[in-house]
Amino acid sequence: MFNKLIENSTAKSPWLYHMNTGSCNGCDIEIVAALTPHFDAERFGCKLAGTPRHADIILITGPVTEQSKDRLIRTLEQVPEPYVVMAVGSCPNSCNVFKDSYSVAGPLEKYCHVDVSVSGCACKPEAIMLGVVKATEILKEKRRAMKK
Amino acid sequence: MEILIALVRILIYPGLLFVAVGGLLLAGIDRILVAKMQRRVGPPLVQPFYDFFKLMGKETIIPHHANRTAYLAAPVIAVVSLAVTMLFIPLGGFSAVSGTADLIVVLYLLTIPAVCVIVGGSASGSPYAGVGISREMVAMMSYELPLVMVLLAVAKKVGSLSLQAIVAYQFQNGCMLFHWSMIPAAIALLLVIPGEAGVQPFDLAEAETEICEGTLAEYSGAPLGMFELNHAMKIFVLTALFTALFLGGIDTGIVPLNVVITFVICGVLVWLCCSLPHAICARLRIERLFKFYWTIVAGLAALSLVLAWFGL
Amino acid sequence: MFNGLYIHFPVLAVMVLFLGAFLVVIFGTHAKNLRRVIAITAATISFALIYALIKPVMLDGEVISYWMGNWEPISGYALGIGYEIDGLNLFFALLVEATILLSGLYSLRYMERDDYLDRYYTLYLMLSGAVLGLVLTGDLFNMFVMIEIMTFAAVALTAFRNWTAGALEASFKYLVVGSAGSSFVLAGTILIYAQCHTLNMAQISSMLCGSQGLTPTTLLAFGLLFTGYGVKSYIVPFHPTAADAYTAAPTSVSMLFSGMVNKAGVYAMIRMAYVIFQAMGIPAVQTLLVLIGTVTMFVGVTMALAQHDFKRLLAFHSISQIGYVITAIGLGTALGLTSGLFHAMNHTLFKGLLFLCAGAVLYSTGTTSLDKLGGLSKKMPKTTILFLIGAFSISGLPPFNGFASKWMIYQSTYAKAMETNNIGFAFVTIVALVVSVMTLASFIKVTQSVFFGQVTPAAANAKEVPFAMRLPMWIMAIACVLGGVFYDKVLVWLLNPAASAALNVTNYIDKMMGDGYAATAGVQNIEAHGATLSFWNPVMWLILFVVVFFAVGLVVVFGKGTRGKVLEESEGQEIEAKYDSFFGGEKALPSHLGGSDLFWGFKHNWKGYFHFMQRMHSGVVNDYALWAVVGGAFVILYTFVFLR
Amino acid sequence: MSFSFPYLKYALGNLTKKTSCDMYPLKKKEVAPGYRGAIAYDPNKCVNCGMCMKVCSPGAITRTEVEKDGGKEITYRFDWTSCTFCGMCHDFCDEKAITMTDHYEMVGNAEDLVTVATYFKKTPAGKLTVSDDCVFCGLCAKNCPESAITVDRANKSWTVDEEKCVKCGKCISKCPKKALAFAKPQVKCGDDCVFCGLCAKNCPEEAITVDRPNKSWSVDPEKCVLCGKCVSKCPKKTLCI
Amino acid sequence: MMLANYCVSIFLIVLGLYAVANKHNMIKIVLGMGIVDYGVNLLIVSIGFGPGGTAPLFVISELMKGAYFVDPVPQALTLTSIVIGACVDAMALSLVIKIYRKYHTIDSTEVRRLNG
Repeated sequence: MFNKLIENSTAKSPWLYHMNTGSCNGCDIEIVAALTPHFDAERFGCKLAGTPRHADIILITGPVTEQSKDRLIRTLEQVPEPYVVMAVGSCPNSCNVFKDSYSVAGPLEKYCHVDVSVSGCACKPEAIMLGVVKATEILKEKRRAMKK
Repeated sequence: MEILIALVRILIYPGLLFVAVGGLLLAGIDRILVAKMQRRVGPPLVQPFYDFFKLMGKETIIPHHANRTAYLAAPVIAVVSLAVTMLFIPLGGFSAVSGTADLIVVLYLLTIPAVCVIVGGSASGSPYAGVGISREMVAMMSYELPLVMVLLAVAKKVGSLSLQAIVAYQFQNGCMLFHWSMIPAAIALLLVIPGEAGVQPFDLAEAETEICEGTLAEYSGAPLGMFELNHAMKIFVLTALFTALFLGGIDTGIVPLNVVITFVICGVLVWLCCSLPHAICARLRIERLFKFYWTIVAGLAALSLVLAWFGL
Repeated sequence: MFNGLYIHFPVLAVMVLFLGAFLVVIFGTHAKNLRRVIAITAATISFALIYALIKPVMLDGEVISYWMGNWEPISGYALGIGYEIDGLNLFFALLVEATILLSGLYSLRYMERDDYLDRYYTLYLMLSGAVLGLVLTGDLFNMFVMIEIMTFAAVALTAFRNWTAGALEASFKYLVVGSAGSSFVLAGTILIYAQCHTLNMAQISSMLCGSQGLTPTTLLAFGLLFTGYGVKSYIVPFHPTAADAYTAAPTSVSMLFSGMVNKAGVYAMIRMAYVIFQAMGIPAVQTLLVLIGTVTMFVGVTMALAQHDFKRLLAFHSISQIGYVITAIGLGTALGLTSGLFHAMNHTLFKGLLFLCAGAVLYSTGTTSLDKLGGLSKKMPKTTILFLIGAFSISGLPPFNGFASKWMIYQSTYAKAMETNNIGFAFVTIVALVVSVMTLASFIKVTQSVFFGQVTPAAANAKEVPFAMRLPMWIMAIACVLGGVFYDKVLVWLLNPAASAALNVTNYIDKMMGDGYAATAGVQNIEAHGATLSFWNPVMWLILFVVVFFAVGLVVVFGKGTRGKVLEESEGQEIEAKYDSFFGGEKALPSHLGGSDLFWGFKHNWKGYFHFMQRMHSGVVNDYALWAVVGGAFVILYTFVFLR
Repeated sequence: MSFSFPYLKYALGNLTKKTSCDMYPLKKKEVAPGYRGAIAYDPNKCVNCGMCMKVCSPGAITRTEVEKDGGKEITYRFDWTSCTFCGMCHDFCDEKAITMTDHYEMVGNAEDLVTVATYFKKTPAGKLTVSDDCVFCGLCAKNCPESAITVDRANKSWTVDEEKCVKCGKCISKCPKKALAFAKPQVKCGDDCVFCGLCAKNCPEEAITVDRPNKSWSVDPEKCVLCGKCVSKCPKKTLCI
Repeated sequence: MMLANYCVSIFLIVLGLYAVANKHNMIKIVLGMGIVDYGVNLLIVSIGFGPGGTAPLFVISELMKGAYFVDPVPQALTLTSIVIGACVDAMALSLVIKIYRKYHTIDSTEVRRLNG
């Protein structure tokens, strides 16, 4: 019974941690736009958390540049267990126009398992919100799996 | 038998469960009101419950630099001490425990959660927590002065330092808020409550943008859930204290009805002193916060103290 | 017990200590263990003698009057030196004895790295004998002699580690201001002798408080004595030397200073104000004491906030806590006096504990600078717990004893404010509460910079201190907790007898000079309404502890499952990224935040005040002497203007 | 101590107003006209000219060709997760095979955020030619639906009638000796060419070179992919495959 | 009666305190402390004086009714006070020597490592 309650509330209160691995800030402002009154992600209980320790969903924007590669890996390790990685925008999914640049260390796939990817070069806030909703289901599964 | 009653009092009615549920509900109301004031839809009313149970389910990572016992014990002691504070505050004219000078006991019991947050943050050993601690402590130093002045002003007006006597006084000659000399004190206490509860314009200790959640930077899972509960309970306890001090005179004979009325008043107060500043103002710098409390709010409180002193 | 032999115990207790000092000089120069055995047995014997007196004096309310060499007063005129032990004396004697024994136990292991230990133990026993003599004596000049011996031993002990920075300088300043104070005391005593031609306190008080009231010479004597005892209890104008002395002395000695030496000053102040001059009835004296107490409180704490050294911070806290005691005593009401005595007792306990923690930190890391230390809780967990108990009780958090006494102090100051309808006392309560928060702030500063946070190089190879040093700390910590939870028992057993003894002057005189003596001299007690105290039942605290342990147990048990595990001591290897503290994604650099960069907001707003205070404590001996002389002049002027 | 309450009026006013949030998942939100959303690709229109691939800056469009008998199976893969939705491919596609829909909910795991379409493109057959190991069995003539092939077994002659032949490719499959094949078609220029050079400009592979002064027109067979762009662009309509 | 004594002793005390408070040379400070002590000793002795009293030395047989002695108690007190004054000066000077060896100066404005 208690686990059922925790699973439901895990889905209902996803805390977002936004990580910028070299993005052009297009998707970053879209993420923050999702929290503004017009789109209001807080309806789903979303809250922008300050540290990876508080995070449930990690929003990663930007092609993983060489410099931010090991910081990305270190931060992802510091997130407590049931967490979901969400690649926002085309850059993390496939390094977009920066594909073979000398300073880009390849798509996010290489460094962690991406659960949800939202594409769009500067994806729409609605797409991000839909991604978060999809992520919450995945969170629920992960939480159930964790309990077994 | 007396121990059993006392145990029930601590754990159920005015104690842990009541304050926790009430606090989380008030926090929910607060978040909805802030959203409404920004023309947003805002989370459902029970969102704080979801947050709390989600955090209970998450894994607790105890960092290497942390001191394990202090790290785990701090949140629990904070929550328990808030539960005990609620015993002293007369809800609807009846308080579980009452003795002489329990205004001062309440004042000091309210510092324990702040100290627990500080010790917890310092025990987690992160540099962000260090900055959070120094801000939390300066904030505490700043809002303590006006809070003390308000309590002494009310005590002077009533003639004794015990909350029970204050409520009895208000039964006879009307709520304290309607005595015009007490209005500055009421305003001062309304401005102190967000500072003490750590609500947006004054939440320098847990500023998520500047110092990554300050003192709670290294907390995750169950202890963090306890601290969220602590934050919610503190809002409830403070607003209940305000109602006891300034609106104690409302009495409808039936105690449960009184408690409901008190809760409604607390809801209105939460809107007035927690959601309104949150929706309007940006976060203060630490020395501006200190100057704000020691000049404007302390001035208001001193005004009503002096008025009370000349018997008005 | 021993049907009446106990009247000899007070003198025996003092003599045993001095005898111990003497024996240590003879036998102790080379025999390392013999020296320790003598010191500790002397301390325990005098401890046992004094604690045996609790039953007759405290519980049965009996007053021991003991004339040296059987020089009974002839026809109502005291000739010999008399020892008079009533509730007040014994209360302070108990504090003194406890500090002596615990400091002795602590110094066994703490001082083992120093040399010339035979001189240390001689001075230690001399100091304790002098303070005990001062507290127990009933004769004014004997009190002066004991003050002198105390100052001597204190100066020598401050300069004991003359290779540390500032030890010599601190002892010289201590000696200069101390001897100025003693001269004031001597002049005051002599003026009283000129007026009453006797040195026995009981007879003096019967003459002074009788019908003829205070003459100009006794007024001047009151001013001089007040200044002299003020210097000894380190209130505001005379406090900088104390700060230097506590910092430079070895910790087991600075524990003696802060637990015993300034308490002796406070005892002398109480004895003089309440019993000899019975001046507490005069509102002018009350305002003087409360004024000085409040200023001491505030100056002590604000200076402590600005410190960079652990022991100097504790020194300034001792000064500020003495300010609390003086304010409470200065109120003149029974509740005020009771809360003042209670705070004095608690201060001895938690301040002793904190100084011993500072000593433990010095013993294992070699430095007490707040900027260098960090993360000691991982290396010295037990000392951290002890320190936290001490820090929480000094800042007055409820379950501890600091809260009980501060709670009573606020009650008494506010009751006084409401009774005399004078807003000044309300202001005193406000200052007291704000000072209490600042005390908490400075101890949070110490907790963060020394114990929690990341391990800094200075604290890298610190080890836990031996058990012999931790035993006295544990005793004090347990006393702190018990004093807080069962404070109503402490109130009934120790405090009420002491307070009523101080207020009941006629009984003091009759017991010493024979019955009916006070009546003939026309001495009445100050009417002191009883302590209207209803304690809030400790049952609530028992339940609270049950709930806390239940809750903590729940978290630990519930937490065991998927909760994170803590790395064992990974000396030097790479900390696993998951358990490294979040540093914005970087590898966490050693970035221990502590020492003086805390509380920037507060210090920024009070820049002017802090710079002024920095200049005032200039460290030059002349300034401190000037402060002492100006303080004395102010007090004498005040007595002549207001006490007419 | 300048401490003002900037938005007090708005905050109190907002309490009464309706929320400005447009409840996205519950109410679908229609997008502005001409919104460059996900890419839709109509394979039948595509002539496999490859312009879109050249023009796509992130290289989101990939083409895979599988040789099949009688033609190539060409699949175009538009990877949304790599596309910047700039719309260049749409502009450069003459046949308008690529259109930008207004679908913006491109959420899910990376594999299915893609538009993939394949079509089979017969190789446009050139003239039917016979190799020398033909045994003049006459099978091809029998199977030709349009009977465009005449085989004379006696004097070993094999001719095809250009107009009738529909290049269905049945004869090739029937020939036992596999002697028949379509010759690689050529772009041929008619005689009323005015050497304007438009065909050269539009050729995606730059296979055509036009030399205006000495009036010469030539095509490079290897480069030419028979996309037919030059034919459609020629003002005089003199080009044919 | 003994007005001259009291004025001189008050003067000595004030002079001593002036020396302690203003002189920067440490030895002068120690001298100042000595002067304060002598002032107080003079005060003690002059209190015990009674006009026309004889020294308080007598044999029981000579004790007649009218004999009037000077008060012996202050003289005893003066003895201890002188002893204490001497010890204070001795210790202070030894400290000054030690300070000179360590700080290489006896100017009190330089000997101020513990301040603030």
